[in-house]
Amino acid sequence: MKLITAVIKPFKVDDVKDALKATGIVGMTVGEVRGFGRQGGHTETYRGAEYKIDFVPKVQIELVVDDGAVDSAVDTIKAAASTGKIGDGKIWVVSVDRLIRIRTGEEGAEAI
Amino acid sequence: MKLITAVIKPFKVDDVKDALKATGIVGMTVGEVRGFGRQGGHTETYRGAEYKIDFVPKVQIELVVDDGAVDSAVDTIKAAASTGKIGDGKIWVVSVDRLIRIRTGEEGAEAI
Amino acid sequence: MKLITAVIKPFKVDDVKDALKATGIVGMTVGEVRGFGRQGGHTETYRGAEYKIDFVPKVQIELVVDDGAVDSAVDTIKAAASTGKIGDGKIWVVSVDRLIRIRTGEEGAEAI
Amino acid sequence: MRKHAALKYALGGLVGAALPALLVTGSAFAAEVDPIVALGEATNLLWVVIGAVLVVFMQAGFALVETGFTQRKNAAEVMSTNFAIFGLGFVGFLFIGFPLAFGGFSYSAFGLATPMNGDGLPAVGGDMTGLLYWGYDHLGSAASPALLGFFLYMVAFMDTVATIPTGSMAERWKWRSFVIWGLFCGAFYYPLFAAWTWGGGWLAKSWDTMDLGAGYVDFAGSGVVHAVGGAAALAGAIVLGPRIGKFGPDGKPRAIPGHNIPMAMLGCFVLLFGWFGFNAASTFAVTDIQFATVAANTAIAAAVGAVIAMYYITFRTGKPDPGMMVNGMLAGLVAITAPCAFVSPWAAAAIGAIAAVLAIESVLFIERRGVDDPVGAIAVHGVCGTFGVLAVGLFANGVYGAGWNGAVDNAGEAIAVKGLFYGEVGQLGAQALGAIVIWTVIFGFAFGFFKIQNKLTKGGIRSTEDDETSGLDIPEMGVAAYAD
Amino acid sequence: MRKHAALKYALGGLVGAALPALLVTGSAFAAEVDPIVALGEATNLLWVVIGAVLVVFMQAGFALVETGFTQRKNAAEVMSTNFAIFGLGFVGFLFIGFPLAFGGFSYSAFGLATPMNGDGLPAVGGDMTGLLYWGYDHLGSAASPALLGFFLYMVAFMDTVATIPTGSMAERWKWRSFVIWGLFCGAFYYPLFAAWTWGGGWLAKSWDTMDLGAGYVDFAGSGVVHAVGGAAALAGAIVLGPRIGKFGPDGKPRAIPGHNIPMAMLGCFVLLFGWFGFNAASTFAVTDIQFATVAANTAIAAAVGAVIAMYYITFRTGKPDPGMMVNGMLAGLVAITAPCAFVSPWAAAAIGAIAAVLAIESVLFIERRGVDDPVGAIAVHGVCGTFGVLAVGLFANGVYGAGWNGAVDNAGEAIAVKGLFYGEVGQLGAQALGAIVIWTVIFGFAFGFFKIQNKLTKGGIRSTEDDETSGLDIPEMGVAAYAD
Amino acid sequence: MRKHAALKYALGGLVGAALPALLVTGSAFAAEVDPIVALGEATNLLWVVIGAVLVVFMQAGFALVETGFTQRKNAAEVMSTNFAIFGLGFVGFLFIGFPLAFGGFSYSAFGLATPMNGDGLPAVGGDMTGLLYWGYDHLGSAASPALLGFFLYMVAFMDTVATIPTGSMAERWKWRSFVIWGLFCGAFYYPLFAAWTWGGGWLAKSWDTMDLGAGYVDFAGSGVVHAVGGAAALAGAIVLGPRIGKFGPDGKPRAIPGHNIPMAMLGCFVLLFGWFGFNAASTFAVTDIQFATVAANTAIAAAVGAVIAMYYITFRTGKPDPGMMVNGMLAGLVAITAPCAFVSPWAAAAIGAIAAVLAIESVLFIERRGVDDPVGAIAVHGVCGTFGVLAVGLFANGVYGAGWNGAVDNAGEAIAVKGLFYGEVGQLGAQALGAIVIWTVIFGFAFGFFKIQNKLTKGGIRSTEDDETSGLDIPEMGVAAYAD
Ligand SMILES: Nc1ncnc2c1ncn2[C@@H]1O[C@H](COP(=O)(O)OP(=O)(O)O)[C@@H](O)[C@H]1O
Ligand SMILES: Nc1ncnc2c1ncn2[C@@H]1O[C@H](COP(=O)(O)OP(=O)(O)O)[C@@H](O)[C@H]1O
Ligand SMILES: Nc1ncnc2c1ncn2[C@@H]1O[C@H](COP(=O)(O)OP(=O)(O)O)[C@@H](O)[C@H]1O
Repeated sequence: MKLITAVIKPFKVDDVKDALKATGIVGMTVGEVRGFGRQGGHTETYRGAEYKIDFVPKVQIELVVDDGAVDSAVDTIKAAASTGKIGDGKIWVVSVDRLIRIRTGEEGAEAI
Repeated sequence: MKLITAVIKPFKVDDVKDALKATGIVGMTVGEVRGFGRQGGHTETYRGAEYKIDFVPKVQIELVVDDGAVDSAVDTIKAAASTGKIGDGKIWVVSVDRLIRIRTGEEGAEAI
Repeated sequence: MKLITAVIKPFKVDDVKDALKATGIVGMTVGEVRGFGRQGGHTETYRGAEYKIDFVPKVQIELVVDDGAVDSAVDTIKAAASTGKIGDGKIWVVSVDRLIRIRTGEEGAEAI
Repeated sequence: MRKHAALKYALGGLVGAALPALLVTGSAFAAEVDPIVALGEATNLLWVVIGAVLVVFMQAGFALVETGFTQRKNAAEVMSTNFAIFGLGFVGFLFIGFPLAFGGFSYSAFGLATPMNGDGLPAVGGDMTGLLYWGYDHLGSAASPALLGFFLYMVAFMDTVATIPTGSMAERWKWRSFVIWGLFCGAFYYPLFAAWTWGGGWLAKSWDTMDLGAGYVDFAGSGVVHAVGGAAALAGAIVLGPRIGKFGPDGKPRAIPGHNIPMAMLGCFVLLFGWFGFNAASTFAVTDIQFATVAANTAIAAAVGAVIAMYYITFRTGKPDPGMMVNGMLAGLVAITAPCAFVSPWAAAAIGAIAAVLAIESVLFIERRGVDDPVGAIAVHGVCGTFGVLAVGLFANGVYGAGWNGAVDNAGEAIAVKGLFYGEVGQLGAQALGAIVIWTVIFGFAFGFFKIQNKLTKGGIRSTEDDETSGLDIPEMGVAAYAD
Repeated sequence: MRKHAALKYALGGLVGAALPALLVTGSAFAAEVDPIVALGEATNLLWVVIGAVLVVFMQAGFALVETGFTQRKNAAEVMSTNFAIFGLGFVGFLFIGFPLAFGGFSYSAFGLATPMNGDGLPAVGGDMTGLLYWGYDHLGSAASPALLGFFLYMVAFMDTVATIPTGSMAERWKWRSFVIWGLFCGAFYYPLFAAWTWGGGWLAKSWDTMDLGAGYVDFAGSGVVHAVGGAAALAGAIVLGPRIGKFGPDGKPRAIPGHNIPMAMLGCFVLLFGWFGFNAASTFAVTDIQFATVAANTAIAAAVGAVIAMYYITFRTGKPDPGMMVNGMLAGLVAITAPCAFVSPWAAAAIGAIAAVLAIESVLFIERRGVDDPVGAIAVHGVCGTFGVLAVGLFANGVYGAGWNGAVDNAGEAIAVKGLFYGEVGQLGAQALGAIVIWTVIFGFAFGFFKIQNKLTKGGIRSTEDDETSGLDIPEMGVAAYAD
Repeated sequence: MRKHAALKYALGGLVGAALPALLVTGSAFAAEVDPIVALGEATNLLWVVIGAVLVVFMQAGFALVETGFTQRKNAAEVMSTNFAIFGLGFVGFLFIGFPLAFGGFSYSAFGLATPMNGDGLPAVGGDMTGLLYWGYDHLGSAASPALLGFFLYMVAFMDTVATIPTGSMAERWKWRSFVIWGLFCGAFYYPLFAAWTWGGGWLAKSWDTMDLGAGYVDFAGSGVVHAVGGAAALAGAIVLGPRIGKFGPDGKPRAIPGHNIPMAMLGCFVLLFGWFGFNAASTFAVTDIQFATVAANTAIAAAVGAVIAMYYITFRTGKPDPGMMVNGMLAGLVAITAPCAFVSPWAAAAIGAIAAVLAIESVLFIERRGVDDPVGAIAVHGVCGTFGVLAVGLFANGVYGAGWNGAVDNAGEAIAVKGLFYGEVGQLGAQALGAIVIWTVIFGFAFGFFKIQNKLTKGGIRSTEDDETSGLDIPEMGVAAYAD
């Protein structure tokens, strides 16, 4: 089982969610984050003093999927989150040792 | 060492924290997230137009524990977070290569 | 490739970011979290009733780096985030199977 | 007698004692009216309208305080109850409560000697008339500006009563059940005690019937508005029971901090602002310059209340809890509302100080008794309102208000409003009587209402557990207070 | 004729019909002025100033409603447009719009029979004068307090118009383009229809020229302010087009929930509060005690509007949508603004109820037609403002306002303001004429302005796609509404 | 002389110049008082009370501006200082400051020729009396409504001074130290300069003693309130030092954006609203219709200030910084406060424009000098208040206010208030003298207070580093501004 983490542009969340849903993904968890990267890094002035805005708002999506579903999920996210402009974000994949559904105690693939 | 991530219902946070504390867990990190899953997915209308609420508020708990403590921690979370109703959430476990305490520089089990 | 997660004190974010930037790190993702640990855990009263503040505000930094860059990144974070006082936070490292840049589809080291 | 008679005495007269009290008879002044009297009446009416507008704005203050002191997950719902109550109570009062208390229907049942006529003034020697005739004149084309100005002021006071329970019952009250409370309060709940006191009913007459001072005296409503509202707040909170998680397994209360302290403090400032209309415009007349004394006393009680609350809660728990500072200022305001015209500034300061301590201790006491009041409405409005009623009987200095309620002694001399500290005990008796009636009859009225409604409502008037734990915003209102 | 003539009739007179109308001639009263008249005039002027202050405060209400109903990522920008518009419109009106509408320049083009003189009163038999001479007297040392009080009231009304489109055009309007609208509205857009109606122009005279009732009658501006503002709001929203994502690929509108519902509700309370100044102070006189009727009618329409909106939207979509409750109260307020002085309280209730339903249906209708109005400004101000204009022609009961616009019949008798339901059809004709003019000429004026501006502006007046999707706060204002 | 004498001149007179000034002698009018005079006095008193209420509401505005412009982690604490200061300053003023400045104790030390008597009016030929006798009459049953109305207005002004330093000293000031400032300001700090100017002290008399125009003239307090408050704000900010992180290692200031821009803008609207009470009600009389001119000038300066600030900051840094727009409007308001009654509307516009630029440049300058003022209080109140004081000496047109401070020339003719641009230089001298006194004596008084307090307080008056970095809310108030 793998944990896919995607950091994307906020206004793409619904598109990505709908696209994943269409491929049969039934669960994911998202959070508000701020991203530092090639995009961003401009200077603004507030009340006359300068400050750097290094972070831009991003949304982080985490979903645990079966090993076999990783590629399709990654591709789906890639397609749905892409605008072709700098700052579209990253996807990374990490191995998961165990997954448990709290309600039922089911483990592994059944728990997804 | 393992990183346990649990996505639970917000009003269960204190119960889970207290339960974990009771088992001797001394540290964890929590964040506000929104979950997409079997629960949720209803349609509301705002100013006459419809919108789907696919995400429900959840809290994500992350804690790094020694390999030996994983099972007890997972069981504790499962017990404390469960309401038996849909949307209770997930727990997943990932292997951690290193853990460092910033203050002292300690590594591994001492850093927990 | 490794995912480094650091939980630090909020007012240290800019220092850590600047320090990492200085070592050539070009991307990271940060989020607001609350930490439970040795620090914190005091009781306050609100409208005469007591409540425990177990969680203190923290910031979580996630960055994916090449295997070779892990040590320097960890040391940099450690140095920049440290105040020597309790609650400075943790750093943990997890192995990453894949990393993809959404915009270009690049994978692995190029995607960082 | 005060509130309704005020139209006769205040709008009509006082412009120079030598001038006869004349009626405002229409939208333009009749040529034969003395222009000074006409101008005085018009200016007095302006003050009533400005006062009413300030009191209407207090709705915003209540909304902010209650929403700020409750949880984020219910913020849209709590705000919306405070918003909707304005209209709900208003509609109940417009069509039922006002005619009942001040219209033709009321005068036997509620205490008016004579019904109001189309001019909004007690008709001299009016005949027996029904609700639908005289009672609804305020809706028709014969309604005079003076009557409508009076209505506006009264409706604003009623809405204050209606909104008090939305605080104590917040975060676990079904929207549909709340809606019925709003209509009920405007139509029946508020008008009852108002008629007995300001409507010239039996409590107002207790100077005559029971020999109690000048009868029940309540300048701007510590009792008529705040304690009455607080009684309903207590009744409702008992019927609903505490919020899930408010009391630990050990029965000890747990704090549930409000989600937006600055919002609550802003609300308190708005209330302070509006309260000047509530109290000072209750002279119903610019020509009764006591309004300036009232305004100063109001400010003094508020300021001292806030300061004493700060010191007292710091002494009690170690820190100047913003929630208690807000409650302290409101406590001072509530308590000074009845006595504001009758006491000296030093007494206003004392009343504010006592009220602040009383409010804090009451919050703690009520909570220890297992009643959950998220915003402290019972302590602030109920307890301090009752204290304010009694304070008239303690601190009134006798300088102002002789002949209140038309009270005269056997020699035909106007009876002064004088408290225990100035040597009279009768007034305190009248005030105590009023307080007892509020906490027996009126509280019973509210408690009965909520109990019966709870029985008749499918599933009761309390929100489902699911809605309460996840927050009422989405299930009740369809939208979260704060999107993303 | 009303608004400008008000200075003569209201400030000068009405203090007892027997007294001659005398002019306020300077900052101190001349010894020969009757002291009662002088005091009456001073009190009247106070009411105008208090009214103006309340209307100025409405800016805060608009700012809160619009910001609360839009997205977090644009909150600093939306708030800032509502903040800046106050000054921008003001400056345009101070230097151009006011002289144009009420100064020497206007009287032939805009309808004043005579220019205003330095005292702010139409000079009797004044000579032909130019913009730079009489027109700018309000800026010099000869400007009387009365003229400046009048200016203040007028500028506050103008700013209401200016701020309406910031709602319908929110979240996708370039700051630099918005700025020009503000100046344009104060200088030219608002003054035009105001001069035709309140300025004594051809619509005011339609009683004479077209035999239509008492001519176009609009007590406090359902038409002159709200419908005119709503027309601009529609024009601007069309020119900008809908926000990205507002309509799905299927063309169906999608909800974009506001980011702060309590903020919007607070704003609505602030508007309710200020509206009493808007409507009741439009008597321009305390001595015209109809202000009390106006205030009560205003409150009634607001309360009933909010309640009916709650029930109607629950009936329509299942839940008491806070957004629609707010719109319902505002709809009642907007609709009662024109008829508030001329109708009975029952009619005020009816107008509020109809307006609430109208607003909700209009929001849905406008959206279905592909126009994106984030806050419902077109429905509330445009549609309900128009309804308010017509409501005068339907519900006016003839009690108040005879001789409005100086209307007299052939016998020299003052013509009453009477609606269809009271047997007259002419007034409805005058009102319909006004409504048509707003939705043709005035809408065209606004549409032309935005179209031309869109052409002349590099890249158009709409924000870039990048700015819109990421939020306007950082790119336009340099700072996010909510740091961290 | 103005503020205290106002009671005699304004409340008593002006109702027709031919009528003798009569005193308000109690809560009802004595039969022998001319009813017109009585009505005029009552109406005047109403205006004072309404004005006071508006100024009290400004506390909410300051609270919102300061909290919005500071960080989220301190929001409950900053809001609470602004809340608590109202009561703290009030209590200090009620028991010490007011008797000191206007009571029997003051008249030799502070400048009153005679003490106030129980009626709140300077007793004619009163004897030497002590603080405890005449001085505390405002607390007893002999206190007249007029005295209490006057007290209310004065206390509201004092609180404005008290709250200004909570802005410049925000985010690093210990609660316990702040509390002492509040009491000190009400008791001693504010009364001093107030007595020297409005109390009829030596600065008011400088027309006589130093031949300077009509003496120091400050209509509503650009100097007495704002510059005096700004001086304390500067003193406090210096003693505290800058916030951690405000200046980079290179010494260059870094922006610390406010956590809630819409909140700050709402606060600015509230201030604008309240400012009409601050300025226009400073006529102390409805019968002095100059209040309308004052209100219009106030609005003009605010509007122009906001617009010019927008353009100027865009020119300076590229974007219309909301923080600077707010400061610009406030700058205009502060600067017009002294001259508002004496200048023409064109001058009000010019003053607003200059003040806006001055405020922006001052914010930048002060920051470059290493002083950290999170909200710009020093620039807005200190600098622009000083400019406002001088503006009287520049722009006063001589139309209004002849004989201010009782100033008469050798021929016994009232001396006009006339500025440099109208050919007089003496007035500018009086104003410059006042400004110098503020920035030497009064600044020194504040600086000394904070320095000594800092010495005497264990650990100093500055928060610990830990509290400051983690935010003051939990350690000081025990609760976060925004739970979850
Ligand atoms: N090495 C990294 N580790 C974690 N997150 C990263 C990393 N690099 C980039 N990100 C995240 O991805 C976002 C986009 O990256 P950026 O470099 O701006 O553009 P692009 O996605 O086009 O490469 C960043 O805002 C950040 O949130
Ligand atoms: N595959 C997944 N990956 C990550 N998070 C998930 C996944 N599935 C569910 N979740 C999280 O768990 C929460 C609960 O899941 P849900 O399907 O609603 O009910 P249940 O926990 O009863 O299975 C979701 O709201 C989401 O936050
Ligand atoms: N085992 C853990 N797993 C995850 N996060 C942890 C763990 N222990 C501590 N943390 C995080 O690190 C923060 C600091 O830990 P704490 O024990 O307070 O002090 P220190 O960093 O000095 O050891 C905590 O607030 C929490 O966010």
